[in-house]
Amino acid sequence: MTNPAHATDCILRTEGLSKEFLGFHAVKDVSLNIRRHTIHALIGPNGAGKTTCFNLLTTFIPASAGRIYYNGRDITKSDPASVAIGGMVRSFQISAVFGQMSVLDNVRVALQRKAGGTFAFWRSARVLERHTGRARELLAAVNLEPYADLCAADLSYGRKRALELATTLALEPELILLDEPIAGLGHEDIGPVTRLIAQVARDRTVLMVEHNMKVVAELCDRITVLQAGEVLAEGSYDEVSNDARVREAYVGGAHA
Amino acid sequence: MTATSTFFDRHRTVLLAAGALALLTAPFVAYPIFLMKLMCFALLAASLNLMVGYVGLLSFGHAMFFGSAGYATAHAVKVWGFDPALGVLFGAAVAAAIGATTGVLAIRRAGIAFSMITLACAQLVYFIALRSPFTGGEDGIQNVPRGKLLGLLSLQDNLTLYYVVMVAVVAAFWLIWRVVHSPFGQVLTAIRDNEPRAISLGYRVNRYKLLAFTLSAALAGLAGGMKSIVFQIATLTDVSWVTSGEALLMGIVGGLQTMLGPVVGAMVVVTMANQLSAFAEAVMIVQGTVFVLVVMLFRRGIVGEINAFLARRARLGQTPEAAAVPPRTPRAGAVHD
Amino acid sequence: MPDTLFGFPLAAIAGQVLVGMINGSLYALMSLGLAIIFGLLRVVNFAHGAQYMLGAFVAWGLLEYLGLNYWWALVLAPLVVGLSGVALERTLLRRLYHIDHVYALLLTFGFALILEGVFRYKFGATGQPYPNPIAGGLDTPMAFFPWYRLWVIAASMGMCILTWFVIERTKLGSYLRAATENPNLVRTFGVRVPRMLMLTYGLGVALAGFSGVMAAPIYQVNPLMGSQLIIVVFAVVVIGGMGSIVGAIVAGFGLGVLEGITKLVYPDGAGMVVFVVMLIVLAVRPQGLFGSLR
Amino acid sequence: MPEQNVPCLEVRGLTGFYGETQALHGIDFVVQPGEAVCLLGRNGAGKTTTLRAVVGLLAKRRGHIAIDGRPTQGMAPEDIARLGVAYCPEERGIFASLDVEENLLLPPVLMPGGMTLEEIYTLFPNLKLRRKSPGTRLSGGEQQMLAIARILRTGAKLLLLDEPTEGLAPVIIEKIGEAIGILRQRGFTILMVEQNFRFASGVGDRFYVIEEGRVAEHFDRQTLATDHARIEALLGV
Amino acid sequence: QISDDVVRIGLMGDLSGPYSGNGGPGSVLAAKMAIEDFGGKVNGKPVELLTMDDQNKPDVGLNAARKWLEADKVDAIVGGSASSIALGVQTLMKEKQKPYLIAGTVTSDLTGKACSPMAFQFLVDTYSLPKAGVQTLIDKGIKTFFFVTVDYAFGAALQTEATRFIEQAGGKVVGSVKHPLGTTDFSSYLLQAQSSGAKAIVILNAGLDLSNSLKQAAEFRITKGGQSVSVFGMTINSVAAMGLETAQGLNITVPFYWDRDDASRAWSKRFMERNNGVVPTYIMAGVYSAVTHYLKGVQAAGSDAGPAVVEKMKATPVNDFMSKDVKIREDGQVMRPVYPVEVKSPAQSKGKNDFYTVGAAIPAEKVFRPLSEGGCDFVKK
Ligand SMILES: Nc1ncnc2c1ncn2[C@@H]1O[C@H](COP(=O)(O)OP(=O)(O)OP(=O)(O)O)[C@@H](O)[C@H]1O
Ligand SMILES: Nc1ncnc2c1ncn2[C@@H]1O[C@H](COP(=O)(O)OP(=O)(O)OP(=O)(O)O)[C@@H](O)[C@H]1O
Ligand SMILES: [Mg+2]
Ligand SMILES: [Mg+2]
Repeated sequence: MTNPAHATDCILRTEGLSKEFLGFHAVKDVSLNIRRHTIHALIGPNGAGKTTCFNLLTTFIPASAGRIYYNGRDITKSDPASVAIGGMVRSFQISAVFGQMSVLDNVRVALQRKAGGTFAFWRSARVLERHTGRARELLAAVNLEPYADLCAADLSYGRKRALELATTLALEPELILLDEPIAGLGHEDIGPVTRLIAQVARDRTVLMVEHNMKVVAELCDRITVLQAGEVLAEGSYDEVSNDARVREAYVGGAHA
Repeated sequence: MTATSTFFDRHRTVLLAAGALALLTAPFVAYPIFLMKLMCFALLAASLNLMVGYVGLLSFGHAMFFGSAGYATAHAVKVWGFDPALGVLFGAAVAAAIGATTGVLAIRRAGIAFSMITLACAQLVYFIALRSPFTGGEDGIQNVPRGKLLGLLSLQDNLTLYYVVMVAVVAAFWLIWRVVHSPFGQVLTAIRDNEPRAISLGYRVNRYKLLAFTLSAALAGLAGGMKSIVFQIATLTDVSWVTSGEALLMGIVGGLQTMLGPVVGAMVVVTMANQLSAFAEAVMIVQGTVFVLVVMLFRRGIVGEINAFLARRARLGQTPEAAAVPPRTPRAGAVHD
Repeated sequence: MPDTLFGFPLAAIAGQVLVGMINGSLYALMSLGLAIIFGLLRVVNFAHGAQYMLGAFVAWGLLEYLGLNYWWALVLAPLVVGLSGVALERTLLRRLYHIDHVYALLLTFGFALILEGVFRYKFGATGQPYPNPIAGGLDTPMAFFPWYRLWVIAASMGMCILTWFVIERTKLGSYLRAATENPNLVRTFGVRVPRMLMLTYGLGVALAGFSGVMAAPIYQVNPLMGSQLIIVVFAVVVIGGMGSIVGAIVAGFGLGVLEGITKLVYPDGAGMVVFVVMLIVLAVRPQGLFGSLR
Repeated sequence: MPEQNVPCLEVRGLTGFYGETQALHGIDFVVQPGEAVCLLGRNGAGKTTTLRAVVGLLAKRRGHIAIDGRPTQGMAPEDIARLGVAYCPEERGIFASLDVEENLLLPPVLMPGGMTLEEIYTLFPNLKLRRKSPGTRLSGGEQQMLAIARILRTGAKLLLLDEPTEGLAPVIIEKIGEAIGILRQRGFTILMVEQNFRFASGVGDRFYVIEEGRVAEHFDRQTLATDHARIEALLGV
Repeated sequence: QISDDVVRIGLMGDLSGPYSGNGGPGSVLAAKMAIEDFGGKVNGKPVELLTMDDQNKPDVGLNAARKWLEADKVDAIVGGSASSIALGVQTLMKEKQKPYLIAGTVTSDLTGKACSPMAFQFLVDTYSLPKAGVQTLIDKGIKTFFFVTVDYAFGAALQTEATRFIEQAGGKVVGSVKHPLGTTDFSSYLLQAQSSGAKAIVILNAGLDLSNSLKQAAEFRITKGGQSVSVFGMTINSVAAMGLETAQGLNITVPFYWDRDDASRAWSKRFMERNNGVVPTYIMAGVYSAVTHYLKGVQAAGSDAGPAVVEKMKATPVNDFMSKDVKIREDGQVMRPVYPVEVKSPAQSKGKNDFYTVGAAIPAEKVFRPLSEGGCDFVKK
């Protein structure tokens, strides 16, 4: 917090972030500035390095070069759990739920992390009851309330995605990283989930990867376009979508 | 909650009372030493079950905790003149220390690699036990005195010792039950299910696994320490991989992820070994057959199958809508008794 | 030429290396079979030791009851053992592929117990002699190298190379690897996965039978011969990298020699050395020397 | 060659179960040779389950399924595949232990007429670039391409695609659309599940809407044009 | 007065492990025959035989023995267990005042440091075996020795005693190597023995280990440089297992050989008929002898109370097909003669079980440890 500008303005900043896999540059010299209380989209063709970027930002994989500053603090060498505890939480592109636990417990386990006392092996699990109310609220927000007592593994694909979103929100993160939150959802759910994201973003920051341009247009304040690991363009939806290079590399003719 | 838990809830008091009665009267029906052996192995199997069933890590080296605690207790009691209770606690502490040390190495890996690391560590402990002067090599530490509990109660009498061991084992089982049904247990389940997701929620998973492993080691050590007092001997058998395998067999036969499973499993395996003890090859053939049968037919183990049966029956008895609830119930609710 | 090295007689060292190579041959052959079965079926085949023992007993039985000599046994015993493996796979093992791999491990463990128990019951534990098919040896000033042992080393190496070729250099290999990850999906491609897995298991098990025949003239043919070997062989497979064929071969020979030398330098540590190596390898390179991380 | 009036795929009264839960409650539809048919519906409606039943992956299935007039009741997945069916699953099913090219070459060629490796690489240049990389190291979208590309080689005449455009960039979706066009020209039949209605309406000839394990609605491209408003309302687009 | 109206004899040994060929199921048969030959009853009360496989594990054996005594009311135990087990059982039997009949366990501590008034050593021990063995080798002019020893109380005891005898006779032990029980590959150890240059390579193990080591010694031509390979104690099943080709020429001492005289032959024939034609080892014969003598003791005492039976047993000379008026010493040692034998070559052997050429009996006093040297505490000096 030495620099007040970071605290108020930029929640996440990277400098020259790069990742190389055995000579293949998945992410090359990416500098991002994510402003607080905005929804920022990371788009780009498949294989552009978006998910890799997420993995780097949450330190799931170590960067080959470059720095990451979160709230002005250098977290490049941190570990994923600490990053999450620090308030930056991600969702996964390929859906990730606790399949053997009930839908409700999936959310509660996240709430519990926030509340602490998770090493208490001598206490009764009944202490978790206090999270039930909040958990049901979150489930209701993603239309999963009726399935609260099902095993998460038995949900259909789209509902798993919704559950993952609810779990992520449970942690009330300062910064949420969403990897394709809309993918796999039915149309009827796209609207509510989009609204949900808009709603949660009101008092926090969202960085999301999404291929659904309609959703991106509706939600995002700012867009960074990646191509072949490098930043191709950055700006508002209108700026970016009118960029010829972006059209050629990503949007394609039909969406012009 | 689930149908089965209602069954157990309904009959909880009755079942607990029946269990208590059985424990109290058992030594008048059966040979107390046999019962104590059974309890020690049940505890060993339960400690292993904590790792396999609830953390999802298959330890193939639990004998190293069981056996080394046996040696530690025997040595402390026989050579240093420790009180038996203190000796057993010392044994459990030694096991916990070994657990914490090997755990640091092992928990970084999952799956088969974890099993193999624990096996390798156990083999090393075995060779150390074989070579160290204080363990008595192939002879073991024999003639361990049973002594007086807290300097007051002589444990020479099998019956007295039985009740002491019983209290300790029941307490240990209560602890395991508590761990499984604690916030900590809930986190373990989550980690077992999907580790990257647990990390991304901010759980430092290795610490949870290490704590679970150490707890499990300490409990196995408790069992091993008591066994050496009961039998007045600590030997290589208890550190050998065969014991690790038997502990696993007990868990599987009884049913992993159930509280009573290890008890029933220990009962079956120990009784079987006792009945057939005159011929080792018969033990092998029968044990092998049990393995095959359980794996092929009763994969959930005896207790697990009974639970599933009760669940099915309970569901059939309900209204059609309720019966349509999917059979796969969430795991956290599937743990009974 | 000095006749000692680091204070140990050269003759002894040469002898130990040879002996190590022979043990290594058996380790390599056994771990090769295990690696194939694990690598392709994801089954930890605990019955491998018992199947090795079965190979030796079949060889012995062929001689005792039918008068068929070693060379016949070398062909017939692996076949018999392989078929028994196929039968096991068809009737029991295949029902376990879709569930946690630990169940397959337990099944094979149980099967091993039964097999060993039955042979102990039938033949006792003392063991049966099997005559050396190639008497004599290479008499060098350093040591006497029995022909038969040299043959074991050569034959094992040949067998290892042949197997490696079949698995790694044919299309079959990639089918098998894919089928272990998602057998159902591979079936929807029209590949006869069940039959393929069955033959793979048969092949892996036949290798154990082959090792058994190789070992019969060296050790007594006895019901316990497999269980003594199996734990070490597991360690070898882990060191080489679970499922890695090259790893199994290299680690097999390597550890055999290392163990032989340890027996000379520090006999007490010989039983431990493999496990120490295993711990070091796993700590530094968890996937094993030649294994790949998934 | 199948006779003209025999449907490529016929499904009548299909029910299916996961354990004791019923997921399909009687599905009926037909796919004629050379058609592109699209299954629509909400999450959890049973679309994936239907495809899995067709390829034989759903163990507990009842009812009539016939491919080129041949009932597949009780057949193993590999035998169904040999009738000329290929399946691209929703979760992609890329093999981690094989590299990209091995993944591509894995499914055996069932019949002549499939795409060549060259054609596939021209369609999806990303795959060519990463061809020696382990399959699951690809990005999500690349894995999706690989999963589709993989079955184009086999020459199977009936392609089952489960949400083929999920996670793909708009440009690639366009390419997939093109590819489907090419395939249809070559006489392939396509049955797909799609959430992206926009895409589906561009490539499909006929549409079935699945709801709670039953076919709730059926319309074709003409209706789509004439009755646009009603259908959009129906699907909640 | 027979306690609870049955005389229960427990037989314990390795019934399935590497030593099971030495005694094992054969011993069970021998014990059964002894009881049958005695009429199945003593003083009108039935005799019951219990068996237990100790699996060579002290905990298994000791637990079983404790259970026999505490829960199953066993009156005497016949034991052929490994030394570590036997020593524990001996302590237990002393405590519970029940006769312990040793046939097959060889540690000499059983009649020495750890002696018990309730125990009997019916056969040879780790004193007598090397005593005879070393003497034979020294007589041949051999001065340097190397031991390949099983890493077990039994091996250690043999080696200690043998070393003592060698040094007393002016010989020298140039080295030794220990191997774990149940080793399959002995070639490493044998090559070390060979390169030590010792004139005699002495293999101190038993059962399966012994057959394996001798086989491999032959295979590697360990003796090509003029060294010799010897063993001190060997039961006849090992000879059968490794074959005469390998075993020929070995000199050992045994307390019994099936083909030695008519009485032995007659009993052995009966035994073989019921044992798939497999010859009895001296341990099996010893078990028969022990059980028979015990039953005679019970009969004479008119009771199965331990001390009374022991008193009668020690007072009566042992008489059966393998023993002729053999006395039992105060410390429990049965003072039977032993016989030096040489293993025949395949050419010399006339039949399937024709293994040994038997030499003249050596009187007990020449091989067993003198009473004064044993250090047994209850023996009157
Ligand atoms: N493995 C399973 N075990 C139990 N129930 C399942 C399983 N897979 C799916 N289901 C259930 O079957 C029903 C149909 O699921 P299906 O996957 O076919 O839906 P879908 O239409 O493909 O949905 P989506 O668009 O989300 O992929 C759902 O209610 C789902 O919860
Ligand atoms: N662990 C890895 N090893 C090797 N290559 C990798 C690895 N992870 C990612 N890559 C490669 O890096 C590139 C970027 O992958 P990434 O997953 O970040 O793409 P993406 O932008 O998220 O694409 P999509 O929209 O398809 O999800 C891809 O070409 C991929 O093949
Ligand atoms: Mg991605
Ligand atoms: Mg679906």
